[in-house]
This record gives sequence, structure tokens and C-alpha cells, in this order.
Amino acid sequence: MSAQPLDVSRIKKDFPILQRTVRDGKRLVYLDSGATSQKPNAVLDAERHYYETSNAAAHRGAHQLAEESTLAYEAARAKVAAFVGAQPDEIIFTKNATESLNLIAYTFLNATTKAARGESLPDGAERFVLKPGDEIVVSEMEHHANLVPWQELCAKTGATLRWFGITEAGRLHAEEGISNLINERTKVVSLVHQSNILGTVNLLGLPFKRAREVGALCVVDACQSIPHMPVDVNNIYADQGADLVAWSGHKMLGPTGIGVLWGRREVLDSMPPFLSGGSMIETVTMQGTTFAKPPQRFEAGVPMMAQAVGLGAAVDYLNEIGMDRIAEHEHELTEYTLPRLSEIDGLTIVGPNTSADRGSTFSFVVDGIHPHDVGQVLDSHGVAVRVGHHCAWPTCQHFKIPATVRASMYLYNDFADVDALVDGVRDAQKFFGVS
Amino acid sequence: MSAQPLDVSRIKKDFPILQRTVRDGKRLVYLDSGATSQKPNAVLDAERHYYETSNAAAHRGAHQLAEESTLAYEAARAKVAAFVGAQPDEIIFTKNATESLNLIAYTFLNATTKAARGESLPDGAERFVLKPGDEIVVSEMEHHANLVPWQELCAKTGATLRWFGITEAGRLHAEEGISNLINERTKVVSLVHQSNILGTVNLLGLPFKRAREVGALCVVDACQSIPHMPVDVNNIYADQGADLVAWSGHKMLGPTGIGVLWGRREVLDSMPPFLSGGSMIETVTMQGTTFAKPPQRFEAGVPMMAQAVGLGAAVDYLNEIGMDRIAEHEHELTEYTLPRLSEIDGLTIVGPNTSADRGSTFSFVVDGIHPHDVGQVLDSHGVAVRVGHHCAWPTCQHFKIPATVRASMYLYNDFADVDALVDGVRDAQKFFGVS
Amino acid sequence: MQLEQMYQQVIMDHYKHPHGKGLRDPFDVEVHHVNPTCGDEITLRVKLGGSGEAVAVEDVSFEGQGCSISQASASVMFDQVEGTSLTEALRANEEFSALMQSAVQDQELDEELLGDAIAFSGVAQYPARIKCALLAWMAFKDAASQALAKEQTS
Amino acid sequence: MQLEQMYQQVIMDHYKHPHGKGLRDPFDVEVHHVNPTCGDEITLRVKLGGSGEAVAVEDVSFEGQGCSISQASASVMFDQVEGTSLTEALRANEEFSALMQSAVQDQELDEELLGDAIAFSGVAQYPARIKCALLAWMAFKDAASQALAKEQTS
Ligand SMILES: Cc1ncc(COP(=O)(O)O)c(C=O)c1O
Ligand SMILES: Cc1ncc(COP(=O)(O)O)c(C=O)c1O
Ligand code: FES
Ligand code: FES
Repeated sequence: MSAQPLDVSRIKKDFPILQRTVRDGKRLVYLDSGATSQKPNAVLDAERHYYETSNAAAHRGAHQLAEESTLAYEAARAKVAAFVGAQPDEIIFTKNATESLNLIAYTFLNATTKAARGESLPDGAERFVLKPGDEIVVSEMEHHANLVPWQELCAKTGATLRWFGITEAGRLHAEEGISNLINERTKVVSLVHQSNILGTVNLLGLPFKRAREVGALCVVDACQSIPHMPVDVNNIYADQGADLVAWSGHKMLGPTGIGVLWGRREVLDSMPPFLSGGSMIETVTMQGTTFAKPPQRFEAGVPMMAQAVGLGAAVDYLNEIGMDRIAEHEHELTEYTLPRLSEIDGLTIVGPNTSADRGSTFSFVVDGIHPHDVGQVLDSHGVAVRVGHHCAWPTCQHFKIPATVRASMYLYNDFADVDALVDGVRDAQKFFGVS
Repeated sequence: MSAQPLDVSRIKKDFPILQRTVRDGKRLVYLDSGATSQKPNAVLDAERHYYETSNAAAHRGAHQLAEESTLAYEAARAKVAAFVGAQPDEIIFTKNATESLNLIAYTFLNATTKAARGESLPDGAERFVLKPGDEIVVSEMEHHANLVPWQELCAKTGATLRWFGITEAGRLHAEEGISNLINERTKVVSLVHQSNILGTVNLLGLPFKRAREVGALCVVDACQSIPHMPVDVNNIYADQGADLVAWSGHKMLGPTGIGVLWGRREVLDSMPPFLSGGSMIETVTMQGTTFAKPPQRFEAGVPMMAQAVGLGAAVDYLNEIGMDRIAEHEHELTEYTLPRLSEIDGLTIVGPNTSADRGSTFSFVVDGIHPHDVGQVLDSHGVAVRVGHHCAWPTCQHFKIPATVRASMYLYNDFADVDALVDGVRDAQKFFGVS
Repeated sequence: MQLEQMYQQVIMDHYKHPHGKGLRDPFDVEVHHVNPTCGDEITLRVKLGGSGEAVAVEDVSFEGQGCSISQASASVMFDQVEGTSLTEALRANEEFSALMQSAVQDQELDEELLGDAIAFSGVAQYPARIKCALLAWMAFKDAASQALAKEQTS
Repeated sequence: MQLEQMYQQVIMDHYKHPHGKGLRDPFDVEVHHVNPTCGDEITLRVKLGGSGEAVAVEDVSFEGQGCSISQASASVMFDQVEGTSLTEALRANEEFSALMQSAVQDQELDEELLGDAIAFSGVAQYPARIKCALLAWMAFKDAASQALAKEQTS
């Protein structure tokens, strides 16, 4: 265990919740970071400090608290920007990644409905105007957050949804037929970077290269990648950035209630507003309104200041450890976990069972026991996993299973946590008499 | 001061930020609660406790933390519901009131665009389908959050925006012409309950009675009323509830990053979803999706659990003091403040200068000094006010002023705070040589 | 909380040897219910007989897929409602819902109406599993009320 | 931080007795800028003269409404750019922007280019007022570059 690049026992101490026990004194083995991560003291302290010293509406007041609050909020934006190699004014704070992705989908709806009535739109907004027959491309391994908003958009505009399939090995089926799937009618290609159910890290180069050729917008759902590996939004694949990248703050040690959308400057500039109201305007009369530049254009209402400050502290914490070391650590967890799980008779990993281009998220099913029952036994051992379709129901349908057990790991997990998982699964087999 | 119904000096102790000093040792006099309120220890403790013991994605896991998190989140919903006389499943958590109001406006856009393509909608959704010529009624004293979303909706659907004016005294102009303003073409009447700039508490009975007659939806922006007075959403006027009520959690002692939307059960049931993604679905396939019942239908993605828990604690705190006592306290502040401000030569109150049907929010202008300069002098005294158009620009335009100084009070303010405000204004007059 | 409190022996027995499983003809109404949190589902048919006060549940048959709790619950439900009067069946349904709320509220329960279903009291301690236990009962309630409405309008 | 650090005497003088105020003819370009946070606005006209390297700011005139800082800043700007070469004027503009960033970054400033504008160093300590100080300068920059473009294409 000494080979691990992180001192996990020290890291665990930074997370107060990991000191608690569950189910009558069991050590908590938290393997549900894919849903939301735990928060270190540094983040909780930063939030509390903000509330106790500088709380006020950012960008709104003329008093000292408002100034401090604005500076704290904008400093957080700058930290998040630097974390992904972006400029501060390319970072929009949202409540979660779902809002970030909906913001993109609604950009199309808003541009389309405004264009239809001859309303004015920002320069470059034509690419967001859809007509029946236009196509939107996703994949079968999307989280519902990167699927349902596009289905809804199609229902409202007459555009057609198309998708990449999944290979038997749990990889994106991006080789054949790609130039048919992504074609002149394609307006947007929106793909998950790391699958939250399979753990697959998708090589986005091929689809996005083709998307560029046909002028389609390239969107990345980076919920499960940015918290776990170094990601430069300007270099997500083959020296090129995507156009828009969405992810959650609460999955990368930040507070609940915060997500992020990054957009290339020119792309954000060309987008009409989504949520409208205070602080996203330039001038307002009863007759009409003009809008501020990004990022303000997309941050209507009093923002989640404390959560942004907390996310800034999370970024500091991650930087101090180093994202490359975290990625390496998770890779070692993966190399340890895959064979340990494969040892178990009757257990099938759903997703890649090789450690290349995959993260430390492991979905599996156990013969003869429903995933929820496996999860229940694990829970009685103090092992917290998620069971169900993980908001990636079509992926389950693809593999013809109703649900999986999912263990998703992070910097605070170690081999002992994996061992507890394996022991728990074996115990479930014993309990249900299938071993 | 002994006549005040609240023991403000004790209450101030509950708010750590009120113990700090600003601008070289000045006592902080926080008069900007209209933008966001300060947070008592009880709220900060509840949030921290949540993170340290139960943090996990609500409604998603099968483990003990997820259970605790779900229970905590739903308990918060129940508290908020009881606080406004509602049922828990009528309460939707959003990131702020702006999102709540946009959710309503987008309900119309979504119903309209889906209906146009013959897509299926929930029973009763026809009332949300707009056509050119349909009308939306607001007022000239709306916050941008209850104005711009409707302007945007009109731009996308061809509906027409109409509005109530403001009387010289700063009241809603709701007497004459009401049956012309609200007519058979009116689909929604959306009005602010208490103006965030004028302090006016609007008597919604007349406009909403008329709205009911013509079958229009009744929407209330209660951002500045629910934190300050007892409000029963089923009895907002004349024994009847509105249809939908939006407000902010962060303005009622809750954390930043949380807002609320209440809707009558039948109304929510009839609304198509707004943000889509995880946990708001019933079934998902690549071909199509069906949606969960409210409130889940409107809460896509991992929710702001900690913020909801904090808001629940805020509700407990407010209940313990009693909303009627808070309202009485603010009324006494109003009765004290209005004459004290009127004493000042060259100061004009923008808004009602009588204490009936108005809250303790005071906008004013001072002859010969720009509001921002008044605010700057106040700031140097430790008095935190807001200056500008307060996201109610059309109200300023109505009164032909560019901006105002706004002092907005809450349960932790007392007569001494008012005195500090008055002294500060006089000092500004001295500083700028206008007295 | 021990695992055995949730997975009581009766539950495990019903899970391994479910009663009444498989879709049968004839039936008045068929419903399909899904548990959106896990994707599990049940298809359930109801055939009513008699009329007025004497309406009885002639047959209830089901097919589906789900966890041990949901499967066992369907089997137990079959025992409690099959062949009884509709009134009795719906009261058992109410009673079972009350049992599932029992972690939240303290209530007097009619053990007779519940039969083996009383064994699900441990499940009520696990909020995430309550939907599992209720899946079949909710489907039955839905199907029975549709069947009744059909009968009354025909 | 004392109030006097922001409201230095020079600033108060310019505020009370602004230079160059009022809209004048002839002009090449007129712009209208608004500070969205407060609603204050400025209308500004620029007339360029000469050509090539020798392009000069023949006149800059303005009208508007705003706080003391914005009004004083417009007056100071007038002094610095009126009659100078466009190059010089734009450099002063750059320098003033740098001064407004000085709370954030330490920088060497050209006091000659800034003239009275150096008095705004205290304003830079108050982030909410920086936009006030910049309003006129941003309007000038916008107008001047439009005027130059116009000249070059005509
Ligand atoms: C891949 C992926 N996309 C989107 C989401 C949605 O994120 P959020 O809950 O922050 O909206 C998640 C996590 O829930 C995810 O794993
Ligand atoms: C009357 C009114 N409506 C709407 C809002 C917007 O609220 P939020 O900032 O929570 O979106 C505010 C406060 O900013 C307000 O005072
Ligand atoms: S886990 Fe699906 S019904 Fe129990
Ligand atoms: S306050 Fe408007 S420009 Fe200064």
C-alpha cells in the first residue's frame, strides 16, 4: 500500500464525516463519490468564514461587506478557471451540472423561438437556431442530465436525436459510421467525458474532430472527469478544446448547490440569456431589456456566493495535493480493484475491465442477487455504494440489466476500502445463499 | 426602545457577522437585508452538522448516509411548507427566487412549443399554451426577476406584456382600468407582494380577483414578504391562495444558493418540466422519457441538500421568535424611521411615507448628492445600504430618478441602527456641502 | 439495525418461493408500475367477481422483476388479497401503507389484515426500501380501482 | 480608509466645476454608455483632426448623469485628452485603466499622462466605484476608435 501516491490516511483525517461510524459502529467506507463527494474541513471552514465575515449580495452593494463578498466570489471564479486552464470570464456558476447542461439546451430553444419571431440575437447565435431535421448527437452512455434536456429540445423544435452506441467492452462505439452519425445536419455533439456508470473515459478526439468538420458545437459532460484527473478545457482532445464543458462543484469536494459551465469566450458571447432577472442585464425598461456580457449574462439573481467560496477552497485543496497525483492514485485503485472484483464468482463488471482509459468507478452485477440487495448487505457492513440505474438508464437497457451496484472512488479511498467492498459482496452471496 | 416586541440585542448575538467591525473599527450597521439577510449560528451549525454527519446525494443512495440525507432534505421541505401553510409536495427548492420565477415563465414556453408540435403535455397544461395576442400582466414596481423573464417569454411567443402603474404615493395603481388591463386575453398576472425598492405591500385582492374571473394564473413574487411577515400561501388575499408563489431562502436567514417555489397541487401537476435530467424522471429510454410527479419533476440533478437543511433551521429560528412578532417589530421600525428620515431637509422618500401596508425598506434620494455618494459616506460610518436601481429600474424611471439609497431592515435591526443611518445621511450632506 | 431485521425469514421464504406469480387469464385490468429510482417493474392483473358489497378479488396475478423485498412483498400481497372481498383487500392495502409509515408515525396495526406482511416492519426502517415493499401493493390498488370503475360503468 | 482618500480635493473640485461639459458640434462620433449597476449614463462626442501619426483629439464633449466620481472623472479626462494626439490620449486611457487596477496589481504609472487623474488612486481601493471612474474613459475609447475607423474607411 506504500506504493500509493497519496497518503490516504492523512487525507481521510481532513474529512470529518469519514470519522463517523454507521450501522452500529461500522467504519464508514464511502464509495459513492460519483453521486457527490465528501467535503474537507478546509471547504467547510471557508464557507463558514465567508458567512461570519463577508456575507452580502455580490455585485450589488456599495458597502464593505458587499465589496468583500464580490471579491471572494470573483476570486473563486478565478480559481475554478485556472483549475481547468480557462479565463475567469469563461466560467459560469450554476446550481449543478444539470443546470449547466440545460442552459446549453435552452440556448438552442431560446435562439430558435426568438429567431422565428425576428427578435434580435447576439452575433453568431445562428448556430443555435434549430429546424426540423437538424440533428443532435449524444451517446447511449449519457447520464440523464446529458440526454433528457436534448430529448426535450427535440420535442420542442423538431430536431432529431441520434446517438453513439456502446461496445461490449463498455467503450464508446465511435469507429464505424461516425461520418454518417455526425453529418451536415448535426448541430451539436454532446458527450460524457467519463461515464458515471461504466467508468469509461471517452476519447473524444474522433467524434469532436468530425463535429468540427461539420460545424457542430462540441459539448462535454465532465462531471466525472474534472474531479478526478487534470483537465484542460482548451486541450480536452488533440490540442483543441471543446466549446462548452459542464460539471458539478459538489462532486469535487465543493459544497452542495454548485455547478459550473465553461464556454469558449466567442461561444458564450454568441449565446442569448437563459435565466433572466437581476444582474444579468445592461439596461431595463418596461418596453425591453438588453443583456450584460458573459459570465454575468448567465448568472441571474443573487448567486451562491458561499458555495462558490467553498468550491474555491476545494480547488485549493485539490491543487495542493495535485490532480496528477489524484489521477495516479485512482489509477492504482483501479488496478487493484478490477482483479479483486473479478475474483468473485458470479460477479460481472459492467464497463471496461481493463484499467486503461477508465476511472475508479465500478459497476457490477452479482448472479442471483438484485443490486439493491447487494447494496443493503454492503450498507450493513458500513460500505456505502449506490444501486440502481445511476441516472443512466439507457446504458442499463443496453446491457439488458435493470440496475447495477456502483462503487465510485476518490482521493480518500484506499485498498482497505476495496477490501471491505469485496468482503461485503462475498457476504451478500453468503446471505442470499448464492455462493 | 423597550416597547419593541423583540429583544434585538439578544438576537444580534446570534449573528456572528454582526459582531464584526468595518472601515477601521466602525460597528457594522447592516441595512441591506433586502439583498440578502445575514445568517444566525443556528443555520450555520445546521449546515455544518449536515456536512459532517450525513452528506450524501438525497433520493439516490441505498446507504445510511443517503437515507439520512434524504430525511434531512425532506424534513426541510416539510418545515418550509408548514411555514407558509402549504403541503410538502407543493414546495420546490430552486437556487434562488429568480430561478423560481423563470421556472414559471419557461413552463409557458415549454407548453407552447410542445403543443405546437403536438407533443404530449400533462392534463391541464393548455392554460400554459400562449399565442400571439395573449397577455401577461405585471406591474411597474417589479424586480427585474419578475419582469425580464416575462419580456423574454413575450419575445419568444408573441404574447404582449402589460402592466399596472404606480401612484404618486408609491402604491400599485390597481383601481381604475383594471378590467381593461386584466381581460379575456390575460393568461397570467404576476405581481410583487412587497416591493423591494418602495417597501409597498401590495393588496393583491383586487387584481387577483379579476385574474380569477378571466381564468388567468396568479403568481406572487414574495421575496420581500415571506421573510418579514406571516404569509399563508392559501390565504394571501381574501381567503384565497395564489397559484404560484416564488421567494428566496437566502433572504430569510437561510444559506445562499436556495430559493423556493410553491404551487397549488393541481397547478404543479399540470406543468411540464423545466430543468430535466436525473431524479425528475419516471422512465427513460433513448427514445423518450416520462416524468415524475411534483415536486421531484422540478428538481433535476443533485439538489442543494445542505442549503435546504440550513433553510429548515432558519425556519425553526424564525418560528421560535414568531413571524407576527417580527412583523410587529418591523412595523415599529417603520414608524420610527419614516419621521426620522423626513426630518432631514432635502431628503425625499421614494415610496409610501405612511406606515400602513409597507415594510421596513426605505428608498430615498438626497438633493444635490448622488445616491452612490450618500452610500459611500454611510459605508464610512459602518452603515451598509444598497444604492442603485435595486433591480427595479422601471420603478426608478417612473419616478424619474436614476437611483436611490435603500435601507432595508430585519429582525436584527433596532432604533440605534436607524439613528446611525440618519446621522450618516446628515454627515453626507455636510461632506458634500449641501446642508 | 441488523440485516436480519429487514430480511426476516418469512420475507426470504416468499422471495425464494413466491406465491401467485405469473400472469393469468381472465382479468379485468392489467397495470404496469415502475419504481423510477431503480428501474424495477411489475405487471399486475386483477379479476373482480360479485357485485355491490360482495365484490371480491377473484384473481390477482403478476410478473415482474425487482429486489427481494419487492418480490416477497408481491407474494405476501397475493396471499392477503386473493379471494377476499375487495373491501378487505383495500383495507389490507391501507394497513400495509400505514406499516410502511410506522418509522415515522406510531400506529395501531391490524395484524390479521396484514398476515405475513407484518414481517415488513423492519423494512420500514429503511426509507430507500419502502418503495420496494409498496410496489406491488400500489399496483394492486391502481388495478383494483380501475377494475371497480369499469364494473360500475358497464 | 478615510473618506478623504477617495474624495480628494481635486476630485471634489472637478465634480463641482466640471471641465468641458456639454455636447458640442461638430463631432465625428457620438456614443452612449451606461453603467448597468447604477443606471448612470454618459453621452460623449469625439471630433478627430489631422491624419496618420498626427491624428489629434480636436474636441471631446459630453453630457450625462452620475455620481461625483463619474462626473469628476469625465472632467479630468477632458483635460487629459482634449487637444492632444490620439496616441497620447489612448495611452492616458490605458494608464488610467492601470491605475484603477492598482489595488490588484502593483504597477509603475506615468504621472504625466495621468495629470489630475492620479487623484483617483483612492477610488481604486473601492471596487464598486471603479466602474464610476472608468465610465467616461471607456466611452472615450469607444468613440475614438469608432471615429478612427470612420476616418480610415472614408
Ligand atoms: C456524468 C454525469 N453527468 C451529470 C450529472 C449531474 O450532475 P448534477 O447532479 O451536479 O446536476 C452527474 C451526476 O449526478 C454525472 O455523473
Ligand atoms: C422582490 C424581489 N424579487 C426577486 C428577487 C430575486 O431574488 P433572488 O436573488 O433570490 O433570485 C429579489 C431579490 O433580489 C427581490 O427583492
Ligand atoms: S430495488 Fe427496485 S424494487 Fe427494490
Ligand atoms: S454610481 Fe453610477 S457612475 Fe458612479
